[in-house]
Amino acid sequence: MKTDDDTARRLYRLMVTTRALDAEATVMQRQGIIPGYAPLKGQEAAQIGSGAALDLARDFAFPTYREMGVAVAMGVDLIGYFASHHGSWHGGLYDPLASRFAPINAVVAGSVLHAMGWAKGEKLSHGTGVSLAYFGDGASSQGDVHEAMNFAGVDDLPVIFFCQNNGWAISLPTERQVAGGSVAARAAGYGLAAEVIDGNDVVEVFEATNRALQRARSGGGATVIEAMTYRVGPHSTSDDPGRYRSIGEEQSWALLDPIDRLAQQLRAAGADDAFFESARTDARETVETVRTGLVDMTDRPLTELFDFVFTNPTPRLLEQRDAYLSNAYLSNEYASEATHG
Amino acid sequence: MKTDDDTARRLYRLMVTTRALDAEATVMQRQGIIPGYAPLKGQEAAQIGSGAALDLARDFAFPTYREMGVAVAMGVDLIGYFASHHGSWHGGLYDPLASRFAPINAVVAGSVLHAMGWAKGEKLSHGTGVSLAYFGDGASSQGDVHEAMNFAGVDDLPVIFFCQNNGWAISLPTERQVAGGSVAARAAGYGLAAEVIDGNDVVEVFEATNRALQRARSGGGATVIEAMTYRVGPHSTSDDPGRYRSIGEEQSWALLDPIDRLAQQLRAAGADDAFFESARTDARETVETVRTGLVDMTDRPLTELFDFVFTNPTPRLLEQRDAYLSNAYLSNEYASEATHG
Amino acid sequence: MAETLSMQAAINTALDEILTADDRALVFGEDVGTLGGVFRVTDGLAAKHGSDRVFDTPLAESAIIGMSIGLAIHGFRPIPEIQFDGFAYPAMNQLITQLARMTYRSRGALPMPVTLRLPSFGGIRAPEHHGESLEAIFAHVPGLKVAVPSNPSDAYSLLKQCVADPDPVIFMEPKSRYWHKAEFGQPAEAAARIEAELPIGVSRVVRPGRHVTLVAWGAMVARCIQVAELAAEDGVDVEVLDLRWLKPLDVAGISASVGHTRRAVVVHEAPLSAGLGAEISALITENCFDSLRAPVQRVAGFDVAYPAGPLEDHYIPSVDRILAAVQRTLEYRRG
Amino acid sequence: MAETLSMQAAINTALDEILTADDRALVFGEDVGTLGGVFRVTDGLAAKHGSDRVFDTPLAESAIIGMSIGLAIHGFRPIPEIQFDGFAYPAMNQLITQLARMTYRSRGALPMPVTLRLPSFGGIRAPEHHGESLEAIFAHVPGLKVAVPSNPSDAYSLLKQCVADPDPVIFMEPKSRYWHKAEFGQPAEAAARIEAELPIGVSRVVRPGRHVTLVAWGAMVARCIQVAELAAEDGVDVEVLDLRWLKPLDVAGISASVGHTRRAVVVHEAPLSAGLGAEISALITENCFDSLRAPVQRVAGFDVAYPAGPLEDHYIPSVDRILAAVQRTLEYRRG
Ligand SMILES: Cc1ncc(C[n+]2csc(CCOP(=O)(O)OP(=O)(O)O)c2C)c(N)n1
Ligand SMILES: Cc1ncc(C[n+]2csc(CCOP(=O)(O)OP(=O)(O)O)c2C)c(N)n1
Ligand SMILES: [Mg+2]
Ligand SMILES: [Mg+2]
Repeated sequence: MKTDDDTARRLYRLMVTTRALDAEATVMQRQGIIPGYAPLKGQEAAQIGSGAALDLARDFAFPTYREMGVAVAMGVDLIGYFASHHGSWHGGLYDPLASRFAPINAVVAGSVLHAMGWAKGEKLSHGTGVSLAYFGDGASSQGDVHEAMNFAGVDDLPVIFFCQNNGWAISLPTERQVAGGSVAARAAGYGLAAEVIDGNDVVEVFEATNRALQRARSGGGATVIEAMTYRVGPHSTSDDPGRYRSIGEEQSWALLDPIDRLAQQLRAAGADDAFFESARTDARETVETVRTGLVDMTDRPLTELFDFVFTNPTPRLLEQRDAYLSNAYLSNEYASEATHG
Repeated sequence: MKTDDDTARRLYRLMVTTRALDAEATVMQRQGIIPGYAPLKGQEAAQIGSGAALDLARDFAFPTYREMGVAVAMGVDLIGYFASHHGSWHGGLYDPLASRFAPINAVVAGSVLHAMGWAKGEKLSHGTGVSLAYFGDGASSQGDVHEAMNFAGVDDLPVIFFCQNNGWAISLPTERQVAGGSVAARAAGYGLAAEVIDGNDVVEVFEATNRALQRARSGGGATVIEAMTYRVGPHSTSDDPGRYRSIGEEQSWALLDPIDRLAQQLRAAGADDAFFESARTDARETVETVRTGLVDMTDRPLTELFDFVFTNPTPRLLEQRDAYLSNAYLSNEYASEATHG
Repeated sequence: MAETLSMQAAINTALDEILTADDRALVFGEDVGTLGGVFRVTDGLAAKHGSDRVFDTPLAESAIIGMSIGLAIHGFRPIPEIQFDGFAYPAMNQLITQLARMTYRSRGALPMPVTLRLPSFGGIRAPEHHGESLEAIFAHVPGLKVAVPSNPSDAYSLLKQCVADPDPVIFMEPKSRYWHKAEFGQPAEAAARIEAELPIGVSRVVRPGRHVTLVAWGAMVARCIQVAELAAEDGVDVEVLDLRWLKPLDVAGISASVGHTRRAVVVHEAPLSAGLGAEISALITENCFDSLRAPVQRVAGFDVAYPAGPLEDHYIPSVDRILAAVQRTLEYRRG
Repeated sequence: MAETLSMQAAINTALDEILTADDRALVFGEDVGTLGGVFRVTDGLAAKHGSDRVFDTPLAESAIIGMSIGLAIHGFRPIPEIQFDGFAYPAMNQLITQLARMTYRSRGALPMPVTLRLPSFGGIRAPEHHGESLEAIFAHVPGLKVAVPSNPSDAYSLLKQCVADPDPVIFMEPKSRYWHKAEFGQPAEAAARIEAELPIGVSRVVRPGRHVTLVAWGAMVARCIQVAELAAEDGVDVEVLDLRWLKPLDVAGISASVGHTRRAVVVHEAPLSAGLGAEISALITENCFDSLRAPVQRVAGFDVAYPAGPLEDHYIPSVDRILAAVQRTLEYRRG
């Protein structure tokens, strides 16, 4: 691999942490600590390889609702990230500007245009930053993705359209979703560069992302990367994949597990037990921190129901807020929180 | 040419009629007979070649607002067609079902999905009909076009995506509109067949459309045809192309005039003055009929403001209608029309 | 005789019967086929009626509605689903400029018997965009009709009426009520009864009362009944009107009710400003000005983005907020 | 001192000054660059400020708004145009689920100082979809503000306020008034005057009166003044309120006016049902119940698709229909 050993080890650690957090999230859902979650198991390489390639000093990522691994790779505050699944705040409680990681977005394909717009801003500012839009095979059917690619092509914008083709959009398999069979094949129609990569090979993902970043930074415009991967778990904790796909299919992908694969390579390159043990330990620590953070997480103060609708709120909204907060039928707890919060 | 001589003559006559009507429409606009019009001069071959290839017993066309030539080719009631430009009725006064020609649609790309849906219906009905969606280079930027192509590709639907690339979308030239430079090049990304054709060669358009029809009828799915042509006139009677393009460009396209080109071929193949004279005479007759129809066209009766909103109207709408029609401040003329109409 | 059934099952039954009775009817959308829908509302229909009649589409709401229009032009009777309220927005152009206007544009030549099933409203602690109330937008659009059931029997019969109607209807399913079971007559009986008694656009007094009318739809109907029961303990006799149709609105039914109670409170989940409560309030004032003893009160969602779980109960009109509004109308004295 | 200017020129002047004063401001949309817009509102701006500041986009409204959001995240102050009211629908998803919510979703970290210029309303005998009134939809969406000028001076100053505001605003330009000239102070003076006197959300009494309040916006303001002049001949003294802002609504201003006239008629072009007139009627009743001498009347477009030219004058509230409504409020007697 061209990627140096240190980097590979870093990617490995990030993947292990992501896998552990992902598993824990499902546990927390079962335990009632968080109401729902969209597992990414199997997609760690696609997310870590791309997210870790970004330069936090100048790039910007636009996630969907399944990019926890990217958040890990980019060093996003993870308790803040999980706050969204915790139901505390749609979009999460981390700072999207400081993190260079836009708020979690549940509208499929909704944020792809934002990445394009950010790239337009970067180009107008003569910067060398790049935006990276995450989207799924299902999202590729939305008109917004097409419009974003076309705008990016017309203006040679520094944006990476990063499709995690994980085989499924809830119950619809890719072959019923993506006419022609490949999202990356769409790129040529817009004059964009494209790569179809093994999304379960984190080094390949990392290097492809770096190539695309390089292209964009040097004025070469946008790239579509289609990372072929697989959503090993259910669409979300309320989904039942048994209704639409076979155990056999799921098991065949288990053989391609991105973490096992890199582990073998690292071992061959000399990583010892201590390294693997320390990766596991670190992961366990992160999991504990996040878990504790979520268990301790309190509901947002009631004022926040009203606080962020506008930067300059309307009088009517302030009236609604004041009337509600001063209402006798609110528990004292809330009322005092509202006053003090 | 493979197309037989009779067909070529038929296409020629249709083009001449279209050209004459188109010119007259601008005259009528200047004379205040119709408030506005979108000229198609220069695009006669693209419109006639495609429209004339359709089988009115089983196919269905979905026009935009500039397909007067297609209406001519398909034998649509032309006074009814022009009623839309006359301002009598958005969508026209012809019967869209009997004409196999959907109502005129002013939302750019809006009807492309309808053609796809109609094709889905045809496939579910095990028919051999084909739908043909007209759209422009500008429309190709809309997400709806992408969604339609993707759906058509996933289901192998019998639909033709017929793009008249006329170089301009109002003031935006194709190179600033279509990333990658070609709408047809998008087809591969959806696994669709595609042809880029000389849209000013009516025989080529006719034959390409026939090939695509054949493909669709025999289960081969959708085709994207990109007919390269040029909008010789303004975008509409209220547009001023001098603000965004040069006379030189306009003149260079005049040399590629589709009617002149076919005329030369027909002459070479033996057509005599009498033929050309009779084409002109027929065109003049059609123009006269349409002109007279439009001059005589009265406004729609006032009841029609309310009549077609629903098939089963709501009580409130009927109340609004009755209250308004019975109102003293309506002129007697209207009131009586409303009662009798 | 009367078994109980959930609304989810009642809608499933209606769809099954519609597909059996009319071979032009089609059910489609995201995940409605093999999976049977994320709420299992279409469970079993693809297996029974085949994938030509009940099918999954790619993930594109604009295309789902645009395809419905093309299918209707071809003569089909499409019953598309959009998976959640918040994902109807990408389809707005096709819904408003196309579906709602094709009948008008074609002067009746192309009727649009399309029923869009839209799981709607909040109350299930869902992620962003999964708890929205779009009725004010739909009701404002000429050419669209809007129906909202509050219970399984109505869900069954309203859906059948919507599909039978030649006009496009948005059928908003209150997802927080999907799993609530209620009495449900034999389908055939229910259908016959409802069709005889309640034509399109007619509301139902679900609890008669003398002192104040609560106007509601969807999940708010059950909440208003709760309010009525609590108010009854204080001797306040609340009438609850289940609108069932938001377009056409039952102006006569609303006016009749408020005409005798002389006080009204409208309750809805959507944000207050320019919500449908405004229309109903305006209508009541226009029609019952003389009898009204207090200004019509509105209890609605606040003018904020639909919030995450823990704040949801503060957003949706609570029993307390509705009771307080009832109280305000009763205590109102011209000053 | 006071020259006259058309609204089209006033908006052009405001944009020019905004682009000069703030290098983060960008003007873009379909045909706004080289052509200067189909109404020439952006005429000359690309030539003067360069194609990095004023540029044409491909033909995709969803992308225009989505791009604005990305630009705002980057720190720009986007002033996109959508060419006509009826073509805002393809952008609804980006407007409602994204632009309107990004501030909320990001807890204020990503303010959205986006002003969408939207040539709006009817009255110009245009083709289908070129004469629509979407204010009720926008006003219902938490996170959006809505402004509508009725004259050149207001167009100038309102637009500047909108662009300066950190929140997304839909700036609806009444296209039938683009070419109407009116008095226009020196820009600088006008700006100073307006900013001092009329903050965001404040309406203006454009004609004081004692007997009935007409509430209007956009092109309907001029029509209401006509009505007032005609009514004056019969001794009826009509007050005309130009709302200017549809969100925030000037509840205090409306209530004050109706509080003293005790009668109100709301006038708008959009269809009646669930139109913004309903909200205003409801608000008036809620705030002025005791003083009201007649139910608030609404004069609006009918509940029909916006019609073709010759029927347009029947659709848009006419002087006669407004006068009749004024008459109804004056003649109203409790029965
Ligand atoms: C516009 C929109 N439509 C529908 C949904 C409901 N939905 C959530 S996830 C999903 C499938 C997405 O599939 P894909 O893009 O492949 O991403 P993945 O879930 O596989 O990561 C659907 C249909 C949505 N969130 N947004
Ligand atoms: C959705 C939408 N956006 C904007 C417009 C305004 N508009 C009318 S025609 C046009 C240009 C269309 O260009 P193209 O698709 O190339 O067709 P042409 O006019 O060249 O035939 C525009 C922007 C519209 N009608 N519909
Ligand atoms: Mg997927
Ligand atoms: Mg064009």
